[in-house]
Amino acid sequence: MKKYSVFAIAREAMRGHKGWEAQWRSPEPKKEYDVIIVGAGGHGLGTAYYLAKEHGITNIAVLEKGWLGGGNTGRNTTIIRSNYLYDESAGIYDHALKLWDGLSQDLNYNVMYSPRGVMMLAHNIHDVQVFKRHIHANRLNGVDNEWLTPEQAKAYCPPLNIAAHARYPVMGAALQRRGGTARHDAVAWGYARAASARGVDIIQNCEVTGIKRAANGAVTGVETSKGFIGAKKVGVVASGHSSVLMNMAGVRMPLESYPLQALVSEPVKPVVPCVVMSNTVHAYISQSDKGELVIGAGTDQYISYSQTGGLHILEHTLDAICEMFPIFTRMKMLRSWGGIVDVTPDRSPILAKTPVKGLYVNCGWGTGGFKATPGSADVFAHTIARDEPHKINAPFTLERFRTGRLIDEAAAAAVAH
Amino acid sequence: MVKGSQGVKSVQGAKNVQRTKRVQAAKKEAQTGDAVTVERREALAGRVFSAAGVTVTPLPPAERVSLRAPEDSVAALSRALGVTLPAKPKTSAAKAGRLAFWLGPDEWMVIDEGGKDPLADCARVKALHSAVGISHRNVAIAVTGPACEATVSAGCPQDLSLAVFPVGAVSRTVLGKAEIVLYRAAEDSFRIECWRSFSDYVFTFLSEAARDAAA
Amino acid sequence: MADSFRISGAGRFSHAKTARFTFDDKPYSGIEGDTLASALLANGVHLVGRSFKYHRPRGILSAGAEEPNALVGIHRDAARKTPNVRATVQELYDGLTAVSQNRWPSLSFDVGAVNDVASPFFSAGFYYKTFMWPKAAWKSLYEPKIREAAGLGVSPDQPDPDHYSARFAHCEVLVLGGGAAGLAAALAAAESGVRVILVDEQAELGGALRFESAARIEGQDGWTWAQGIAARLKAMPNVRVLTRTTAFGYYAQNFVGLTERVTDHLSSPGMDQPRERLWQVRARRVVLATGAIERHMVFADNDRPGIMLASAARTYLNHYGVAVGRNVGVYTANDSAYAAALDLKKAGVNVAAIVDLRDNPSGDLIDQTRAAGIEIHGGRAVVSVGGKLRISSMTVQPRTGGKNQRTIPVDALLMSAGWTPSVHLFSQSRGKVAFNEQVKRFLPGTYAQDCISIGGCNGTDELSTCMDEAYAAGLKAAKDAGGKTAKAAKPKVEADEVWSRGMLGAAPGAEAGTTVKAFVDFQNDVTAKDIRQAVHEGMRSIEHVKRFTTNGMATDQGKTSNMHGLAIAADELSRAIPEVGLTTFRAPYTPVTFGSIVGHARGSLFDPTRRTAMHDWAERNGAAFEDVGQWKRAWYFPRAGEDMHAAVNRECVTVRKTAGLFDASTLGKIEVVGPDAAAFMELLYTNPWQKLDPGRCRYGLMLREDGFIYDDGVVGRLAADRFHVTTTTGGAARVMNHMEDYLQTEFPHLKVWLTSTSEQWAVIAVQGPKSRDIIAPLVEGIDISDAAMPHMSVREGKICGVPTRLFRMSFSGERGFEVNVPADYGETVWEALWAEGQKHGACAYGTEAMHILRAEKGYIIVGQDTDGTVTVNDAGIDWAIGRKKTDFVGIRGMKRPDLVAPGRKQLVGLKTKDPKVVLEEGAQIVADPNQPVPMTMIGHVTSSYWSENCGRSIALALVAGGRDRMGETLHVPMPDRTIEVEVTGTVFFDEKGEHLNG
Amino acid sequence: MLLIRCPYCEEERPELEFRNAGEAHVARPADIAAISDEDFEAFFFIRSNPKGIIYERWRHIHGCARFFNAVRDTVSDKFVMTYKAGEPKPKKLPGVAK
Repeated sequence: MKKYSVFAIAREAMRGHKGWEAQWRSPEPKKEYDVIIVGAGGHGLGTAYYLAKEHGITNIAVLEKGWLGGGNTGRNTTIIRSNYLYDESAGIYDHALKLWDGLSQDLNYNVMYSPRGVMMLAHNIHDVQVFKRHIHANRLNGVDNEWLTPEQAKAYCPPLNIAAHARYPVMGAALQRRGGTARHDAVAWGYARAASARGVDIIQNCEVTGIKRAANGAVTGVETSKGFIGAKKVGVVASGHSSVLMNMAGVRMPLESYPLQALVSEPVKPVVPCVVMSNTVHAYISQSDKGELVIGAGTDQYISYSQTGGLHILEHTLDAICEMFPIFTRMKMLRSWGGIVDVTPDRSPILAKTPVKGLYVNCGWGTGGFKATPGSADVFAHTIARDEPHKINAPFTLERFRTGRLIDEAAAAAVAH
Repeated sequence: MVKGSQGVKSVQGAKNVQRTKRVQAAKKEAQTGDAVTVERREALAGRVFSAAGVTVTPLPPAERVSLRAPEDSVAALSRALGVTLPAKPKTSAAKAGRLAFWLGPDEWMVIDEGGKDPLADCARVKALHSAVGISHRNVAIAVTGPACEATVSAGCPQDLSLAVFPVGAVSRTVLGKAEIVLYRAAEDSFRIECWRSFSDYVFTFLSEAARDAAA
Repeated sequence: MADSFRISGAGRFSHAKTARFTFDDKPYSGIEGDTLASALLANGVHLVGRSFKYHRPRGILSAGAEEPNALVGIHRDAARKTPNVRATVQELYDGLTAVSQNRWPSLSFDVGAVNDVASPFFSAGFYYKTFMWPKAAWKSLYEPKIREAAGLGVSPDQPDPDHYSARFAHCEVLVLGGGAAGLAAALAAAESGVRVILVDEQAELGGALRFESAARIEGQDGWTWAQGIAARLKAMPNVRVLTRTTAFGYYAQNFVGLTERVTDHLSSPGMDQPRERLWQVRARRVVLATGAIERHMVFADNDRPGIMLASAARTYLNHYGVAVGRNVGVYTANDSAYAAALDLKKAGVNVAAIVDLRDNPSGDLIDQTRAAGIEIHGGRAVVSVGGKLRISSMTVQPRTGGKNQRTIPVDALLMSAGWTPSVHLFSQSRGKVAFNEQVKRFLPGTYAQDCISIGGCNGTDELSTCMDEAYAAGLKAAKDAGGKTAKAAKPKVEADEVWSRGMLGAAPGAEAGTTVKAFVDFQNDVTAKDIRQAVHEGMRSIEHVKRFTTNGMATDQGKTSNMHGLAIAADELSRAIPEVGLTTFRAPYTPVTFGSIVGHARGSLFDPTRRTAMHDWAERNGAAFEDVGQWKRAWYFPRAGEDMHAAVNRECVTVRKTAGLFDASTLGKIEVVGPDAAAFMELLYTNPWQKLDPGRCRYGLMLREDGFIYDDGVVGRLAADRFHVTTTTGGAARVMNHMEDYLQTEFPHLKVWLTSTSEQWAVIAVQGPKSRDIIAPLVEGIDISDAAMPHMSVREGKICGVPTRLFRMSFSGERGFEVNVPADYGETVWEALWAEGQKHGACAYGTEAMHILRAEKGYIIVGQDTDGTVTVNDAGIDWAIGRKKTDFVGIRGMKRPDLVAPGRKQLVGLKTKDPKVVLEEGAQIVADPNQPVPMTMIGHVTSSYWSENCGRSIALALVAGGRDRMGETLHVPMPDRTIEVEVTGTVFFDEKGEHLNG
Repeated sequence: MLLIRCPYCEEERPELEFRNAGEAHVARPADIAAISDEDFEAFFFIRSNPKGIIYERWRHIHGCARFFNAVRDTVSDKFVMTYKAGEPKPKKLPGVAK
């Protein structure tokens, strides 16, 4: 792998950029691998990368139905934060946050991790109580998260409307300064390039159509649109399609897949300096390096694999955005799109071994998986390599839905009274 | 049966004669006791919005019953109420100041604008049913004029054309972010029922919509 | 100089009606009917913008919505500044103010243009490869600089004074596009009697007939015919014609979003007019007549101001009467540019030369051109141009190369590489496009919805064929949607314009191996070279190419660039175009304002506000309010000189000393009626109900099926078959839904019905030792003595002469009543009670005092002391479970292993060692305050208050194994100190409960 | 916004009037108090989440307020049919190839 740097760019500038090599190889699949990862999003590619880097396993194929990074990795609003309430969640998201903070250098690929701060608005007393609970728990967990008054929130994000007469006035905010955004494509491409350089085969346009098991039940490989590919270990990292894939191995999942929409505005000069989220009015917003306002909408209410959703979902989101930022009504929506998010009953992910020997699953990230990408990939690689979970992902089992040991962040926050 | 229906008729007749304004009705209700009486304060009192081609006005208070009943009880209830409870979705029946809206397969809203008590009428029926008074739960708003359809269409996603939503049609639906019951009283007039606490939202929404329908 | 490019006798607008405007503070004059672009061109202005990355000077490329270059800010006033407006779409009005964007200090001298010189460094995706060292510099230096440079226009900085509106509409046939095809289809459908909506983004209907001067239909020139049909359609009662309206999104089941620009073209809009109106249309059939968009030629420096699409130049001439230059060149691979040249020539503009990539262009149009004396250079390419801020010449050479170059002076260059069908909306409808090898176009293939494509967007070139296709489609759509047979005759086309196909990809001179800047995507500064580089770096999917280069991601959404980019990538990959694939077409078709989508939902209409019947009284009496869901609830009632703390303390003390009035109307209420009412209650609540006597009340606890606490409230049994159920304020709607769900789908055999009565009853809580004295004079027909009406009972009777459901109950621990009266009487009954209360020194109290009073008694608030992960046992209210019951919702879930495991968090009381210290709600609790971070947290504070009645702070908390820790000292580490607390029971005041009857 | 035929209102109505209520034909066990942890997990948490034909529940919450069942293709979001609550899972689906 030829190193990227300003010098490399200068060198290539002199010769018309003809010296760049392909960022990743595009090989045909071998007959067998040590590990197959199904799904070439950030989590899957990252898993392959960490398997190679941390565990010395390089005979890996990452199989992708479409183009790498084309699922939720390339469709999300790239918010990164770790100020979760429960120890289990804070553990995994903060592990990710620590990895974000050196990822560009580690991958030699600028993923543009931009810790501009994530500010979550409180609009009523219940919000205040919930956010304070988070802030205290975060502090004792070593996770930064601080309380801002409305005036401080406005100082941090000047276009924010904190008028007391607003329909839902801002009563304060929780700010995680290390939170921010990253460039989604770069994450997929950076992992792909680095994994490929370590020998990982990334096979695009290769749809998995079956998961093969031996008489003893253990995984032997996968059927694909490019034929059978053998492997004793298969990791499914397929977000919205996790149920479909796990069903191929006879494992029924506690998952439902919903459309999640997002949109960007036309690019304008810098105006929103951080990420602003509001659970009460249901919207979040940041501004990309290119100048587009990046706005996340809610999920549609029904299960769908269509990657499209209803206009009324965008309406609700923009209602809220224009309530928080009344200056934006003249801004224009440039592009909207949808992803498929797989949601568990407790809205926490599943990163675990499964009842099937050699089959591992990393799914259920719902609407918030991007932020966890490096952390999730790292501990999932550990789980596959050692055939046992890392202590960080040990709580995120499939069994918790039998025992009731849920990690229900939403239940801890969303119950109004 | 014949006796029963005659009885109902005569009651109606008697009360039709003494149809009174709402204030009087309230006073009458209040006068039955000996203690102090208090006045009734309506949620949208005094509000009215007019634009070219459409007027948005609160309607006077009315007696309302949320009526639930299995099919077997419908005939008896219809007799007691003096209006045939409609069986067909999205339809209503009207008779002598009384409206019966089909809201669901076993649900009707009965409205009496004549100062009579449909809840008491139901109470006389032995057949299985649930009648709950909701006179004060709801507020009614009239949207009247040639631009009424355009006004309501600002927030209601149903097809409100006369062919699809004819005079007499009624449906629970949404207006903006609120639930309403929408009744077409005439070609150029809708009656909108909503709950009291957000009637200001519904009225304001209709006013804004009326302004646009006229623009 | 003014209007010097206006051609007298050309164009369709009167020159008499002038409109003054400014561009970058310089005054100009145009005429009514102009767009900003045509008015600028009429004044000889071509330089209007700067590109995104290289800040290259840019002119006007098009005459429509596909414009990538001519984006300006329109400033109506200080609060009405709109960035990124297409000058080609913005209609001129008198007094318009436009400013250029993305330049400093001025449009003609832009410092940012240094990027153009340094462009070899700024190749596609360069930012992924650098700015990584030193690490900290990304945040502090590189990123801020990149951000400053990026962006186009400037966001508005004041709230928008304009308003926006919305409308749902329904029709049998929705025709999108009002060109010749759309008009014919709409006419056919309309004559069938069905409801038709015809939509076009332009101010006038006619589409390409704006410039197609040769078309003749029904004995008229095409444009005149179109205006006649438009007038006819507008007069039909079953037709709605929406102009200045863009169909931006095609959603499931023929649901189409339209945005209508109502006032942006007006000099002084009326106050009642919305700026824009959103139409959400549900159509039985959709006819797509969205036309085609001309492509530019991809050659070196093809972005210089003065270089534009041939059809645009023709539009400016034929429609606006504006010549885009005095000495124009033409560069084409396609016949349609010839028609433009001919029109210009006829209007007296010199056409310097036509450069045609095709070796031997032939046909009528070419013959006519030749006959008009225009030089045609077949088999040749434009390989470079002169001029920076405006094209001054073009250099031509044989397309196969060689030295035989010739430079021809021009002041404008028209180009045409052919036409791309606008399949955007078809694709959004989830239809699958298919690549037609013969014509090298993506055309509608497999349909996913009830729609049909006609005319240009269907790849139909000839006007007469268009008309046949359109008319038949309109008829069929109407018939399929239930219409009759049409009466009107099909319009007859007498003269056509026929164009051949053109080319895709880079032109000679910009092919692989060259280093020229031949732009594919103008706005995002993506060149042919960038696309090849992306392929070279391993980007094999067109989606990767798009994302890596940003081709097609600018505000024009790739309308002119996508096909070129695809062809160049395919060529570089040596693969066929369909194998490389087409990027997804995403809504919106053109950018749509947030305001348009938001519509009425701003300010008070953003979300309904719910107010109780007593709201106005509270407001008049100085209450502060808090938002609880959609409700406004009185929070506390400060008197003169009181802060919140003082007011709340007074309220709490007054209630326990004498009495207080509290508005409890927001609690949910459900009337459960029917012979099986009690059986139903047994299933939905943990408590037993069968033996509760009519007239008595019980605290009801509701679980979800998974065993966690869902809701609670006092339930009164009014009769054997009638319960009056109350829920939490926030829980009202979901509890109703939860109950209906079980009733309708799991227990449909039960004869019981549910009716929401939350808003039927206004509820006035009268709490305190004097409560009975206060209500006594006003109540009639109810014996309210302790003997006749003990704690937890309900009676029906009258108060103040109006009907009441009177509950004897307490959420304060004091003797208490809750007076339910029909809502319209709520305020007047409150006033009567208030007057009585004044005699006893009672106060009005708000939610804050209510919370404190109940916490003093250890009563939980579901949603505050429980959070969706708390079991009945955790909350310490096992007594609420009917022990003999064999079924209720949650009975199984609550017994799952983790829910009965030891060590769960349990609700306890906390007393700070220092009674003056009030804990913060949400604060975390640890056993060992000296442990390092991350600490083991064993619980958190759920409720915490200063209790004036107890003379100390009190708190409730969920603590692991809490009930086994009574008396234990725990610690609450705060940022500045650690607070010591003692674990106690949850009742802080009147532990024996004597006040209930005191 | 979908258009959904309510089997009680006998008419197609806009999605805004409806609320999705999850997978259909997941009956609450009659002897729920006695079932195993595994059975409870299967009943309460495990969902088929199909890519293709789904049997799901909707409530016409802002209409007739009835719960009912629908058959829909989760790839195209097209409804195959709707039917009343309590009616059995249809054996044949109109217009759907096996």
